[in-house]
Amino acid sequence: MSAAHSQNLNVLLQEIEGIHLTHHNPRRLRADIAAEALPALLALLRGRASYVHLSAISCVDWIEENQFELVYHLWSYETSVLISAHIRIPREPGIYLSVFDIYTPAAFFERDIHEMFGVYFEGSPDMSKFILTEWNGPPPMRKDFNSEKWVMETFSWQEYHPDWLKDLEEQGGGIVSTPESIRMDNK
Amino acid sequence: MSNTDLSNIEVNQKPVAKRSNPFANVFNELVSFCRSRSMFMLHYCTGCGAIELPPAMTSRFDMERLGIQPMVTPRQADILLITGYVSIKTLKRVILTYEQMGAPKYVIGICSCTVNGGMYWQSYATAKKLDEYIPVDLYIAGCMPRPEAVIEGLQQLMAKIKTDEANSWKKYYEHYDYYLGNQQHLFGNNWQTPTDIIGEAKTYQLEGPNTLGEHTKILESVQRPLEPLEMKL
Amino acid sequence: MRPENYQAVNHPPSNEYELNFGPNHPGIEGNYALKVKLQGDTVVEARADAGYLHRGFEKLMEDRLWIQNISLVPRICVPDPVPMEVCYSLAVEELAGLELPERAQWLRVLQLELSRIAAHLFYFGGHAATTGMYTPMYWGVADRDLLLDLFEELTGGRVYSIYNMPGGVRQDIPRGFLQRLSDTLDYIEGRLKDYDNLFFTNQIFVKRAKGIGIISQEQALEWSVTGPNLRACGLEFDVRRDDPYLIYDQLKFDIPTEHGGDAWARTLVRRLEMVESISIIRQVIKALPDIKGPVRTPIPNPLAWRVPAGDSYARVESSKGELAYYVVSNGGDKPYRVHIRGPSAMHAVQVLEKLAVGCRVEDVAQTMFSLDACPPEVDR
Amino acid sequence: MKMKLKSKKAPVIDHSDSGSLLNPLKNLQFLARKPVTEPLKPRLASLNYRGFHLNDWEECVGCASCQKICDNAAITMVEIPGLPNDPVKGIRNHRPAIDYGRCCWCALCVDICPSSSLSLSREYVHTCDQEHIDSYFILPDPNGIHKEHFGKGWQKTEHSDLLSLTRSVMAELEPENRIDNFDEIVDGFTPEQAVLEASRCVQCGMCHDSCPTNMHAPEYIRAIWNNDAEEAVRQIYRTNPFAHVCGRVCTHRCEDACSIGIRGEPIAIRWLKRYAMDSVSHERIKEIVNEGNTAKSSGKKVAIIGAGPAGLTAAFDLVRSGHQVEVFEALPHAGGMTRYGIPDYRLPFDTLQQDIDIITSLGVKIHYNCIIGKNKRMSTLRKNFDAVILAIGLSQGRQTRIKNSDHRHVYRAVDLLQKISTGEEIELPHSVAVIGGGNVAMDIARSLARLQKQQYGKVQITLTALEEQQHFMADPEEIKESLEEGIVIKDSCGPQGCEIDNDGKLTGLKTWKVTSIFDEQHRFAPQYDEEQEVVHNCEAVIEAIGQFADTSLLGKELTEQLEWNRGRLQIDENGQTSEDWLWSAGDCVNGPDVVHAVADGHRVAASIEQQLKVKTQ
Repeated sequence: MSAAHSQNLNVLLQEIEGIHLTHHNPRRLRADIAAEALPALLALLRGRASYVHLSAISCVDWIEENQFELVYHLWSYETSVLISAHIRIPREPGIYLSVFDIYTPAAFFERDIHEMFGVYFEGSPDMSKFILTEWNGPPPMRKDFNSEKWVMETFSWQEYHPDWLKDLEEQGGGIVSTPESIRMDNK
Repeated sequence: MSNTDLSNIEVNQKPVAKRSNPFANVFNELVSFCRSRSMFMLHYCTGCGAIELPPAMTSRFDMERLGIQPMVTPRQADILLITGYVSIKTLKRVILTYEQMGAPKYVIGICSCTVNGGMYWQSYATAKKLDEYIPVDLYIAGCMPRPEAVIEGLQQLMAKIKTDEANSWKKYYEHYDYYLGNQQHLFGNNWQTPTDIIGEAKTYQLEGPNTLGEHTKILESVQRPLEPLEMKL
Repeated sequence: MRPENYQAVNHPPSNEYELNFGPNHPGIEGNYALKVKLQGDTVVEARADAGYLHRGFEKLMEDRLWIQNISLVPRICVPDPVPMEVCYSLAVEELAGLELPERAQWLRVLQLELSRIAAHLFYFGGHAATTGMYTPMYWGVADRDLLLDLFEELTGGRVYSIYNMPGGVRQDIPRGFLQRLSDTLDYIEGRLKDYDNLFFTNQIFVKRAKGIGIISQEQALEWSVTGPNLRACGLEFDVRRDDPYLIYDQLKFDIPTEHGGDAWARTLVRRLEMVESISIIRQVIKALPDIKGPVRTPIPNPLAWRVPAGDSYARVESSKGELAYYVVSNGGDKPYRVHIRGPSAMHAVQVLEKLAVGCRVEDVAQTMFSLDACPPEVDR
Repeated sequence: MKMKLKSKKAPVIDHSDSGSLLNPLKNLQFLARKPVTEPLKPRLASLNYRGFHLNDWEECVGCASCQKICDNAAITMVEIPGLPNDPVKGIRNHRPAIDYGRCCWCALCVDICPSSSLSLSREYVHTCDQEHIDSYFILPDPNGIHKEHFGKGWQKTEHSDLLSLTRSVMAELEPENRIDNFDEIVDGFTPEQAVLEASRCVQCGMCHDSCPTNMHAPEYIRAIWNNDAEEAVRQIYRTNPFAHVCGRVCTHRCEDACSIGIRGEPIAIRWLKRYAMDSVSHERIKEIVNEGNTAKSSGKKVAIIGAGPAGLTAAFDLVRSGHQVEVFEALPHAGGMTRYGIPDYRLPFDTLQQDIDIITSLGVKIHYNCIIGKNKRMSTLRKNFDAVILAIGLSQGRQTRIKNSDHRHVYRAVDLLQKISTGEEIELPHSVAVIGGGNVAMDIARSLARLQKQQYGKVQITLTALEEQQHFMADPEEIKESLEEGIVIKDSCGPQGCEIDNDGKLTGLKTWKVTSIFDEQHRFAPQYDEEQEVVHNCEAVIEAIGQFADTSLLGKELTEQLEWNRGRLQIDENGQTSEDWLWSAGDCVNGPDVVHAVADGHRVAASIEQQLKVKTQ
């Protein structure tokens, strides 16, 4: 990005209180800010810094810290810099503000995060289920949901017993370790 | 899975007793032959294996050589190709589709996923063994199988139809309780489909000792008049 | 056969009715559904219904080793799997600080562009079929298969190549591959004229496609539309040029744009992109023999490979738009979190819902196909 | 809006061109084109196609790495009776079976396979009906799933290989810096190097199976990889109280069996053990060893003769089971051969002392300078103790009995090593010829080389052995390091006699060229070529051709009571002699090897424990 752009951006970002900026590389900028300050940052980026493109909103479940991390990836067609704004919100109750009024595509991502993580976004146009309409369990992307355990309890597997295996068993050989067993050992 | 075990299911392997009337035999064989030479494959892509179907259908591998063509509506289709994993959400539609298809109907399970969960074996979203929910005539191995393998599989199916061995659709009627039980296990006891399988089984004279059971009782108790599928906007 | 207690439901008389478009519907791309409310045959409201292809990739990836995930990622977008592998690898490489050998970078570009051509050929087929023209589908799919043959030769797999892994690519090119690649490209380029004649200048198609599903520039930006769909609105943006990865900054290529923002413009942009991709691959063919060196930076034993803690956001331009992977590591031997931003997630849901409104019912399918919506990217 | 809006020129494709009415006629040209349709029969797949699995059973060692890398949990390991199963060589009779209901043909199993036995074929068609679903579970062999030959498809190449085959480099002293002192040569791993080295492990467990004492190497390697050295120490002490010693001088059979070693350098298991031991403080190790030790005193007493690895390991086990253990050692220090036979540059005395300290801290009492047969009698031991273990090692050097070998400048290696290690003054010759190609020969040659360098400034040592150099009993790195230190190795030399001049001074060692060592029945019967006679000039000759045990301490009466087998004590598989109170363990039973001695100590301790329990009941 050009020097002028870079300076403008830095000056602008200083308006946000408590912002912490890290440059991963020339085209990636990481901004860590307090959750309350995010709407102001986004409004600023969109309104005054040409960041019109919301690339994605990612959610990370930091279960040990009892927090959700929300990451807003924004791209400016003019500066060609991707800003990732990181905020942390408490895992309980897991409610945050929607940024739909600033970025329209946020509706999709927020709806997705809501059904996968159970984070509720106040003000989002639609928080109904989309992908998991026929899923009754907990939000599956939460770290405390163990997919493999659920599968093992719900489904059964093929019980192969081909002739070669019968022959081997007659000779005293046979199955030594199943893949499921070594997975359980590793855990 | 459900209380019924697969091992309880008696495999219908016995060749159909030939009628004494030689003319009827010839007629039967002719019917089987014709069936095997003209099949419509339902155009429903359930999983990734579907990507190898357009090549199989179009000029390069050309399954029309075998008399197989895609068909858009289940009512007129003969083959239901399950191309790979079926998510639980899709599985409901697959069962609805399967039940709508007119007999005789054939199911082909393609890819690893239809056999034992495939690479999504740990996934909370996919069903693992297709044959627990609908009877399967043929499996084609691969992840995904190449168009040549698909065509080879279809030829196998044709051979089976020709010799009147592809009768798994009868199994669905004869062991409806088993299949329904597994479906209920996954979808909950409120599960019901618009098709009256038990009635159909009676019509086809395929009602066996395992058609009815505890699961069909549950179905009867929850069955309610058909409503249009939920169409909220 | 109806249940004995069947009773027909009496709908209130209305000229509005609802229609389930999919999942089992020839006018739907993949396993996807669109619920539309019709007035006469005009759509007044549409809601997308996804999840038929949901496998919980992001969950599965958290439970597999960094390397094991390479066999999982191509499954996320079946018609265009290579960008998935490359993007995941790029994200992990950035996290792990792996230097990518130059030869591997060129080989990745080669695959990416091959995959783009293949995906576009597939796209024409589908799009043409929605307008009732089946020959382009027969041609497109058969010609795409020639590219799949090349993939098979290069990577050992037709569709899921599983060829890229963090650190590079798994094998060097086979002997004589570049010649065969060059021949196939010549053939495809020659075929483009046939396509023009049959499809792109075919007035039946032009008249069907023009004015269908128009996206204005403002709307495109508002809805975060990316890729060819954005360029069809006259906005010249391409991740390959504006956020370059691999060796795209050393290559010469144009970014075709169109103005209409309708189905026709979107088709045309892809048609022109194929020419650009062919030219990129030709540059690779020319340069590759002079680039020596390994094709992979060795990684530690994959069973015990820990990637340093951190996060990275890698983006590539797939045939459908901006594809991005957000990968978080907590320093373990498995990813802590992977978020996949499928390009179709934008245009297959919100954009399609909006574009469908006002369409005649027969144009809904064409709108969807012209956007090149890929449902597995939405469902993941 | 400040967007990059570039207006394009006229479109490349002119869609307004509605063409001519004759356009359809163009399509006639297609009649002349080659059809694209392929024959109905499946085509041959590409040369590196990823089809069904093939497994070369001759190559496969059953390490189960494929099972671990498989992301789809598709691989089951199956035992095949009748196939070779040799833990020492690192071969198991297990083979992978693959579930095609899970497999995704990613070929990661091929790329990781340590033995390169797995590959994928070019075959790709398999169909079956519901009744034959078992055919989806296959045991790949070289013949393919349908026993039809399609040729190999995807195989491992140098590019796709996923194993890391080279060791992480460890710093060591250069020859010029080590030759004039007894400082430890190898530095040991830094934490980064150790974690990197530990990460190479595929956790196949071949090392565990091949180790005489079945050390939990996969577990402690994993613990080191997890930066948990304390857990590693805990795992090490499950089976080996001589952890410091084995971390330095073990004969590491584990590394010979290591799967990575098939194509690359095996994991440096021994150095990893050393790293784990060195990175935890001595006090902390003591605490770890004592964890969960709640055994109550049993009131039984056990005597152990010899404070070497075997004796002390048995003492370690027995004292932890609550028995009272007393060890009788003839020499002033514990450790046996590890103390008196292994030079300081390989095993510093203070690290050995740490191991011994941990054992004694548990309550093992060692009586030093207590020679049985002289200070105490066997019969007393028998009377005062419930069990006695004979762990006397191999203290006496064998002699060649060649001509003039009774000269006073012909030494036995073990005697000299013992003197050097205790710091005793020796008459250091200016030039030496060593007979023998084992580790003891290397030890004495290298120890003397250091002394020569210190005192005379140059090394003049010739090492002669019957074997060719590649068949020496010594570790390859010992040979390499000896050469680096200026020792001359003359292989295939059979000693024939010592040359003595008129003054009675030893002047050289005469050898003949060896043509063969064993006869047709594989018995030791060396044949020489007399014409190739060499005289190695030297002032002293050192015999390092083996050791034997000194059993004179048993006394005449007991010696006659006991059963013997070819000059060795007859023992059962638990180490018990024909007397029910006497056990024998260690080098005097197995021949020289530390880790064997440790294993033996455990075995004997377990046997005693069992017998004492029976007695109590």
